[in-house]
Amino acid sequence: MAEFMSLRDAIATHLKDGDSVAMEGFTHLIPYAAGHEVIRQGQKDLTLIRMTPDIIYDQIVGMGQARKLVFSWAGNPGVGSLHRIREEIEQGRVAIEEHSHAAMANAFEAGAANLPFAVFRGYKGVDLPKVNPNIRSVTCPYTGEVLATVPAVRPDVAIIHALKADREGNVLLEGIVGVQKEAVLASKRSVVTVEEIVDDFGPRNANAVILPSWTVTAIVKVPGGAHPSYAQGYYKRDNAFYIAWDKIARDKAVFLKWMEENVLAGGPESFAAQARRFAVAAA
Amino acid sequence: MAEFMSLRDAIATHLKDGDSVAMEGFTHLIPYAAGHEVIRQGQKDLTLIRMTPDIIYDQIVGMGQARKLVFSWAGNPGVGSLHRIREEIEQGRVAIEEHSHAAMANAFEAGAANLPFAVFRGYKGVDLPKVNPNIRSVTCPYTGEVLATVPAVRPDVAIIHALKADREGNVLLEGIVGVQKEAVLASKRSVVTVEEIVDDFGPRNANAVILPSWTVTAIVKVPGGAHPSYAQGYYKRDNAFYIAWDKIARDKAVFLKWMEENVLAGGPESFAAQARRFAVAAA
Amino acid sequence: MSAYTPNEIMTIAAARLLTNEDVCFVGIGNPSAACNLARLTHAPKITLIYESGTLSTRPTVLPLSIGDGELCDTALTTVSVPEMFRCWLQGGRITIGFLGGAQIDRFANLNTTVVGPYDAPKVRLPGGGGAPEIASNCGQIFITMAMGTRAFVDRLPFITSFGHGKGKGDRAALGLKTKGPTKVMTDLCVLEPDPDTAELTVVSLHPGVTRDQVQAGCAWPLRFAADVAETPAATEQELSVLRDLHARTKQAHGVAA
Amino acid sequence: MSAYTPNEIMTIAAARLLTNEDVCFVGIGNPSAACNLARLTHAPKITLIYESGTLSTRPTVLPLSIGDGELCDTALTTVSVPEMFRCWLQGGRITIGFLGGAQIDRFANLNTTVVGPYDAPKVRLPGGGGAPEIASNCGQIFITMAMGTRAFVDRLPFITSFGHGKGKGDRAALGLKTKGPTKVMTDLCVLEPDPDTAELTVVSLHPGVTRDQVQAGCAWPLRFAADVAETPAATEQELSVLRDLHARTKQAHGVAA
Repeated sequence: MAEFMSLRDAIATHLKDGDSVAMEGFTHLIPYAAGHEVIRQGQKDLTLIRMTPDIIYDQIVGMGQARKLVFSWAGNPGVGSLHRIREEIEQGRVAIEEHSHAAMANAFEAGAANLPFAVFRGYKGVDLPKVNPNIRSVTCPYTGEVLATVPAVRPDVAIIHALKADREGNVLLEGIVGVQKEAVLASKRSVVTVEEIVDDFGPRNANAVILPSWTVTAIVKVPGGAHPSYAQGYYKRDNAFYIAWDKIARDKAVFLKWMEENVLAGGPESFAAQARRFAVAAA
Repeated sequence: MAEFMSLRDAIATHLKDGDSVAMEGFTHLIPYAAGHEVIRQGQKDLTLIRMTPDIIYDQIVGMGQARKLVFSWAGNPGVGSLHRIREEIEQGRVAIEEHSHAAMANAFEAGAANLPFAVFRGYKGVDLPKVNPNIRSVTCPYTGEVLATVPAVRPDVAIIHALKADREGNVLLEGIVGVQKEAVLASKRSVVTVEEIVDDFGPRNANAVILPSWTVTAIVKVPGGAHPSYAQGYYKRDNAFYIAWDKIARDKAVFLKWMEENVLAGGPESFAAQARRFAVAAA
Repeated sequence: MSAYTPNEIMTIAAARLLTNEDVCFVGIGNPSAACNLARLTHAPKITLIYESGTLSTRPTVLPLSIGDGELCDTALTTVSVPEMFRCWLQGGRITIGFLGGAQIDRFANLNTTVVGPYDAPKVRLPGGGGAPEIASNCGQIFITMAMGTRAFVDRLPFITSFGHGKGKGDRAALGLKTKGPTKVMTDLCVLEPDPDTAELTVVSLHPGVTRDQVQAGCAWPLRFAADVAETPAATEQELSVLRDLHARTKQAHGVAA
Repeated sequence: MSAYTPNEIMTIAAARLLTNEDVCFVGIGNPSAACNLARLTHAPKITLIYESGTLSTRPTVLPLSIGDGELCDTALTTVSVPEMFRCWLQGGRITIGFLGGAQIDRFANLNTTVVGPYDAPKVRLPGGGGAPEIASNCGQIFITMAMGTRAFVDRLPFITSFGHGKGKGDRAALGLKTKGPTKVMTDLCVLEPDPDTAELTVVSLHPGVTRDQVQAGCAWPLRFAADVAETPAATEQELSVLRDLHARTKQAHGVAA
């Protein structure tokens, strides 16, 4: 059963030096508050797994906490480079395991399904298999077709942000759900931050995307915890911040000063105020 | 784009002698009205694919329209045998390709995903692989583990019953959704009967189970079209009929008389009245 | 103490094994009755999953089928059947799977496929359904079956789901990490695999049942544990909850109670 | 006739190719602008899909990211990302995929991964994302890229997504049944693979653009079709709809227009 915890305790208890961790959220519901707590606590030698590293991993990589990055698209969406990640890779200070989106999505699903690998029709004619020895193939036992494979992703910890939990610790997702559910099911442990905790989810679609309490390790209430990403029905994406990040991250000194002032000196309570600026009327 | 048609035209246009057809619906939303139309039109030499053949295939097999049955559990749920299917198999008059539920579910998903086969961890130590040459294996290219495979299911036609279509021909499912969506996506053509056609689905969960219009071939409004199965929010399962079927189907002559009176002499309009007896208040 | 039927004590004996921490993959019939009896008595927080996709469901009446609307109406949520078999069953999230069968052998392998040759069946049974992968992917398996020499057979004509194969170690040899069948609840007794050989052994006789009666319901020479216990009798509460459940169920299904 | 920018005519030229029957897998930036321009002008029933899972979406402003809330709010429904890549993209349900890249070669292969050696990059680019499988699984591919000799290069340091390989027949040899890149819309011209060799060939020059200007933006010696057309000029309607869309977008993203 999921345990309700403070953010500090949840991260301190469940994320250790050397762990592999997937902080998922496909543009929507990126767990920034939890990521900042990881930065404050300073866990080291992390293997960071995410389809789209986004600013959250630019920050953690920039702070020197990552040993390895497993990803499929490392840019600032619609803006350009993630300068900290780019510099660390160009300088050879962080190892990478690079895939395509299709491969990563399949790898998370295979992890959730307790399979050792996934099969898909991909990587035809491209160079990534030449540089990533984890891209292999199997032959269809019926047609002889050769298909691409990717090892299942099985992180030590998944960290996601969701809309709501109920008192039993069940977790509700809605909107762009990405691979968050698969990430939690694929991981040994999970920390889920939520916008709110409700007595019960009330009337809902019979097929609502819900993680039952017994699949989640820890739940933390952090209103606004996805800012500058967004939470459908709560607040919008802070696109201006994504654009502004380009300047902040371009220069390492500027980046470090920003992190000092906005993350190291901060706490999860600051997220609610940020999100309030982008609040949307409840549906 | 989906075309709105009469049931007669939809079945006559899209189902031909010798076709493989998946009439899906996992207990819920079984397309009985469409199945009865197939019986009235008398298409022959069909390959009938369904995880749980249920009464609908007991009827079609009993009428001699099937060449082959692909299935994973051929019983009358909670009641006992499907006597027509059982007799036809025991007499060797219908070919079978038998799988487990896990295999069939994976096979439909692989078909929807345009893969030639599916990989899963199954069939360990059991006899089915000895009698079904389509159960094979692949070796994981990372761990060396041997896993079971099943060919993708790619029917000529999928036939399902759903709750609603909108004017554009999008189709909404809710409740126990089984493998219906996968069956439609895996098939070359599809016929979808629905309880009602609405102007638009209105406010809904952002992740509602919807088949877009451009994935569906034909839509037919048949209120009650899933009876004696059920339609969540419309009418309940006619459990008494499932129990009564045991006696009807046990004797071939009784079965044929029942089919003559209730199917061959009937039409899709009779379903609404049946369903009304089990109507539930709208949510 | 009320009188009760052998079928009732079989259900009650199964229900008693379940706890609030269990996540059960529930089949129709006796398993469903046992799981819901546990939920309505000593294990209110038990998690019940039906293969139709309903997660954490709390039916007020027993479903006739594995996919009755009642299961969906009272579920936390309902997932597709491919997801159910991939992520929930194969995903290793189920602690206890319930199985029954037409036939069982001394190593708790089950047959629900065919009697006679597969290609020329004497009796064609419904087939495996979810059973082959329930048997391999759940943490452990509880079997409920009424005894009789046509059910408890010396040799299965067909293995639909794998128990302990030909004895201890066969599961591990196949790479299975799950325990397989750990309990067989019958109408007469409870059996468990012997810790050394994995052969089913009578560990408990239901009240009033003799060893001879049990042996009469089994086609192979049965082993009895060194200390055979007596199954505690059904309590008034167990019986009344179970009978209420069945009465509500019959009414709901439109069958005279 | 209004004056317009090279970028505007590139977007407009791409939009004109789209029809009500198309199902487009839309990337951020120019492809998103082109697809929505088509939807707001001549192709109101075009189906737009973004890889974040939004099916049949109708945004009123352009998304900054592939997963802005606007896309979900205006979608028919939103599926998980594994489902998007398995059943929708790999499922063969997309008629047109849009791609861009940092670099392109004469056979429309694209690089968005790295400049210099992979293990010791001179410039590390974002990587492939969805592109490798978009390139292979969509019915055909439209590419939009501004010209320049650092973008239109003689030889790619890394093939992120496969176009026509080293020429005609290479796709078929890999077992690909899709058409691959059929159009490249640039800020100066439109190119198409030559029917015999698959080498990109200029088929249309944008109004006022010379052959020399186009060649100056390309590092390999460009081929021109026998009949090079002039791209029809942007119409008032196309420009006003496109500019309105960009203005709404900038306002919505909190950026001064």
